[in-house]
Amino acid sequence: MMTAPSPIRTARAELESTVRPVTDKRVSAAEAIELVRSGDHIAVGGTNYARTPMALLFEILRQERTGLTLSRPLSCYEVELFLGTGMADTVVTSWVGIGHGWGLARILRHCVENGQARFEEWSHLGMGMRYQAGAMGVPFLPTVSMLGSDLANNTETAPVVCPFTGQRLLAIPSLNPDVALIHVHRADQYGNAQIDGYPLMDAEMARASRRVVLSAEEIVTTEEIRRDPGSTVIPHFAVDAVVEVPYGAYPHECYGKYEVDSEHVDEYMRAVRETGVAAAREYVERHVGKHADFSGFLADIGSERLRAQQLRAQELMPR
Amino acid sequence: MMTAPSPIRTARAELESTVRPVTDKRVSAAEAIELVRSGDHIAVGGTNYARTPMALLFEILRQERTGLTLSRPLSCYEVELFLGTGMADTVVTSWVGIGHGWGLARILRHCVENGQARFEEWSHLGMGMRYQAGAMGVPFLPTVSMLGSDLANNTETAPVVCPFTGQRLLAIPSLNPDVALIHVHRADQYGNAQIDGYPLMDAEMARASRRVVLSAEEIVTTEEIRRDPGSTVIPHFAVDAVVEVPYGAYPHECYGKYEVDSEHVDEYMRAVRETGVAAAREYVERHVGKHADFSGFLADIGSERLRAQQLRAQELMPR
Amino acid sequence: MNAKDELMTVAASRLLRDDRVVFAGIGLPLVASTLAKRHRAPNLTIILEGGIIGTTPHPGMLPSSTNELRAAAGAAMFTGITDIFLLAQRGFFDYGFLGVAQIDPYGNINTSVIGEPTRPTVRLPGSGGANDIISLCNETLVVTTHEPRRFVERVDFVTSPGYLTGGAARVEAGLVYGGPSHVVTDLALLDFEPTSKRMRVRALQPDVTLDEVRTATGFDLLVHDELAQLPAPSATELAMLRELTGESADREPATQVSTVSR
Amino acid sequence: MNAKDELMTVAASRLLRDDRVVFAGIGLPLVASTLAKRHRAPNLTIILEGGIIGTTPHPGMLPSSTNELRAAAGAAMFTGITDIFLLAQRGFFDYGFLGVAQIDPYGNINTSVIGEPTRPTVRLPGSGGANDIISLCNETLVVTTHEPRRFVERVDFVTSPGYLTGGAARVEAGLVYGGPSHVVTDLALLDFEPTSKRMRVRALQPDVTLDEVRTATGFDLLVHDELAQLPAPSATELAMLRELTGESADREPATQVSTVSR
Repeated sequence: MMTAPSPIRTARAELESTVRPVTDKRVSAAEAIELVRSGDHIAVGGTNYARTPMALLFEILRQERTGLTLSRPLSCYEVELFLGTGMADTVVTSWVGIGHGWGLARILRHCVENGQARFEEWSHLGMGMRYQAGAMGVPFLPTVSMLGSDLANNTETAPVVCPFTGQRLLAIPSLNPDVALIHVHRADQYGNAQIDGYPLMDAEMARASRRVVLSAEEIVTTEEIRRDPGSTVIPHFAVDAVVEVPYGAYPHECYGKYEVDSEHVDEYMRAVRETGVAAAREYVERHVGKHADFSGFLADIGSERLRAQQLRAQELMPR
Repeated sequence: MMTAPSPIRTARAELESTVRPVTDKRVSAAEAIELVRSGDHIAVGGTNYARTPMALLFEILRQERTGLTLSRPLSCYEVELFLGTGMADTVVTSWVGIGHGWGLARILRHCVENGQARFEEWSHLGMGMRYQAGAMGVPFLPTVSMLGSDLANNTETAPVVCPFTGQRLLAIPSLNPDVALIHVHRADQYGNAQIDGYPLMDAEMARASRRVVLSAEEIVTTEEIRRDPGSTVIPHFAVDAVVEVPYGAYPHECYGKYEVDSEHVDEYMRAVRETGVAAAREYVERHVGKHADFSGFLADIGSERLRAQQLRAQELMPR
Repeated sequence: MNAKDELMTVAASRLLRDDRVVFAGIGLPLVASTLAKRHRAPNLTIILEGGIIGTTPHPGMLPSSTNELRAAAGAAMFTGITDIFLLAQRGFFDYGFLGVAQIDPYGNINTSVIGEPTRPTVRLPGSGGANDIISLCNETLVVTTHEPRRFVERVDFVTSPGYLTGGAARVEAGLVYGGPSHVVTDLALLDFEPTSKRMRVRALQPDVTLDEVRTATGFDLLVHDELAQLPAPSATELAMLRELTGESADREPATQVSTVSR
Repeated sequence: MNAKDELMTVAASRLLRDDRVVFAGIGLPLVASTLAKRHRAPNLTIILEGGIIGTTPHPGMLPSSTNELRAAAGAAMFTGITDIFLLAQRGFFDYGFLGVAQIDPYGNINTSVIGEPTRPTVRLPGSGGANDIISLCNETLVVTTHEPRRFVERVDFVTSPGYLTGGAARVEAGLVYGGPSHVVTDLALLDFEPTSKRMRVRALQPDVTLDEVRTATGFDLLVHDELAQLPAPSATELAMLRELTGESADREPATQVSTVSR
């Protein structure tokens, strides 16, 4: 019955044959992205415009990988930058867009409608079950979701019957991405990482993936991590590299740190309406290629604007 | 193929047919325990001597229910009080004892070896999968654990094959207890509850169960809950009653609040060595029956000793 | 919001009873839920799939996404996205609340593709949590403008299953929970006939005729024996709604490039 | 700790390599792991099934339970109990570390019942996480005093599966990960012959003969071709161990009723 190599078994075999020494894992984004290879399946942390690992994604765009697959619970315009430049040809997700009022993702439409890219569509919980099965070390998890729908008919799912109750369920296969890119609020040099606010699917994604790169708003001492172990959601032994990048999710939001820069997103959407797919390449040229690293992009945005987004986030925090 | 009514389906049907109004759910322990009926399966929160809902358990012992089943990840001497008094006849757990250096649970031994009680033994993860399936709304979850063992041969488990990889796994059935008793650090009047420290299996237990009673070290305002929504682990719509009981897990520990009173446990173990099963009845008479409520028990312990246990806990906290 | 959206939002908000839990999508569903909570159902708990329990958006600062700081306002609990859907699967959520691109007579919804799935004419945004919401919540409310291109005999793709081919088909497919209970449009309130599970006109919006509803629908509609009339939005409802969406009572249009004002 | 326990603890601690992750039970396994971390493997990460990652117990304040304040000392992360085992199932934990009541030639362990399961002669505490640890960790170390009543031809109950009936039986049962790699006793270090998966004497503790090991074992033992000798605990190891357990170097016995000193 075993046909292809089992993703969960090969992912485990890789873990077993690897030692992740407890050493200083801090590197630059450029060095970290050496862990991302052309053809990889990349799990992109955060969801929609929250906690997107933008500094790490920009670095991939700078180094130019090809044949990438990007997966994410809900995808935002970051995926269009990869599709529009031809670096990615597959997106595995439940949704692509920006949000209420922003309209359809035109570059995604263009690429999929012209057969240049594949949109492998799961339900949102379907994506969650895939990462969670991968994180739990089981090849599948059962759910009621997606049953009877064309989502199930167009993905690798299978009926499964509960041996105790006879209930019909849908088996969702594990997803064990080649690499996960996760943006967190703070991490120590070993990769123990803490996330504030809504945790989304990042912890499951990290544990499911074969290689894990973190970017962090702040690197803190292990003593500080130990002061609040209940906030740690990714343990050091699941992490390969840590990159310190304040504003590392910008122009997307980071809970409590800065709000999404909707004007920046508006500009992108306006450009797409005007120049179509070319807008993705122009965006990458202007915001990525022009700069040596992410700090150049942030300098372009300007400290005043960054500070304003920070203040807006602080105003929105519970008190 | 459907034989008995499916626990997950009946538990869901009960939820669907019930409205839990968002009202003040604060009651006394005596009132809350009206939700516990003879013959019930009770999920006991916390594990071993951590965050045991002792005030609620004492109240059941005071009101005297019969034919109870108690389930817990790791069980401590609380289960012996129910077995020794004949109020419970079944324990569903992975382990019964106190801890390293305290020896075997003699009353449990007596009752099981004499056929007066049944010990349904699952692995620790097996218990976790049972509550988690119950909380997730699925009738089973697959795992590698328990395969090939006599634990699997003596429980309701079944082989299941992954439809994608052919991997052999063990299906663990959901557990949806009649009632969960959970001790938390703080809750608001509606039942939004926060737990500090190691979360154990309490959140899953609460969500899996048909009725949920919380005891809390402290009742706080909803505004205070909203100040730190990331710490809330049980939502109000999963809760039926909330009881404010400072030291509500005593003589067991509550993370950051008080350490386990090991001298109290020593006394109990010494009494069991001396008088056997009678020690359970004597313990209940002395610590439960003699008092009108849990505050009488705490008064007996004495504020000086309570304060000392609190200081020991504070000393052990990370700083 | 235009007048049609206001009409739908108010009608939808009235379907939500107090003390219940609603799993709301962003946009009109969240606005209707928040209006209900501020008006007649103060103990309504609003869930967003970003992992937010008990959101209470600030008037004039509605979120555009299920997971952003504005969506988190007033929340009592944060949890993982997967966990939110598992709470739905367990049965904690009384209402789901969805929009549509296409809907068919059995309440099947398409928000994925127009045309062929692998090479579509129009690639839409996708399910997001919509498939899960209609599969897992105790009942699901659907809200959409009433147009023939939306109310189609057969959806191109079943993103979010209603009653599939009708009758017992939904349950036989393993979808043993919930299903669409009402469709709220600018023309009518519709439900599903209990046996056939076909869409049925239950009530008309003010000044709308049954013929107008039929003309705007791309398939044959059943009609309830006791066809009712929906009351118009009250002045209070409209005032509260406009405060919520940040529009003044005399409804000046937004001037920004983005339809989202921040 | 008595001299036998010290001998076993030191021998076990030497098996743990640096930079690895060990899932330790309370008692001797935790002491051996902590000794290793303090002595030769400073980057060893110790996991306790109470949901504690990176515990670093204070000398003289060892926990008696996997989930208590003393067990949480120095932890970098707390998570749920179920989640801890799922991390093991994913493959993050290099070593499991268990004690036993009975063990058989194939490393099957009993900590459940002596006699018949439903009406046992002796009801033992049960699996706890032991079944999961040996089923899920990359390899599992077993530690026990060497007595015929513990080393039995057939365990009364397989709480924690070793190689079942030997050969490929473990893998055929679906237990495709790990298994017992070493058994550390006060008399010897044992492993499992690669093909038959039967227990094999790998090395002898100081001043112990192979005959003594055989006499203390209730089944026939294989012997490794290159039978080795374990070095005695060093003065440093013993001093560190006694500091850890809170005993003075000259080893005064505990006087309290409880064997746990708090």
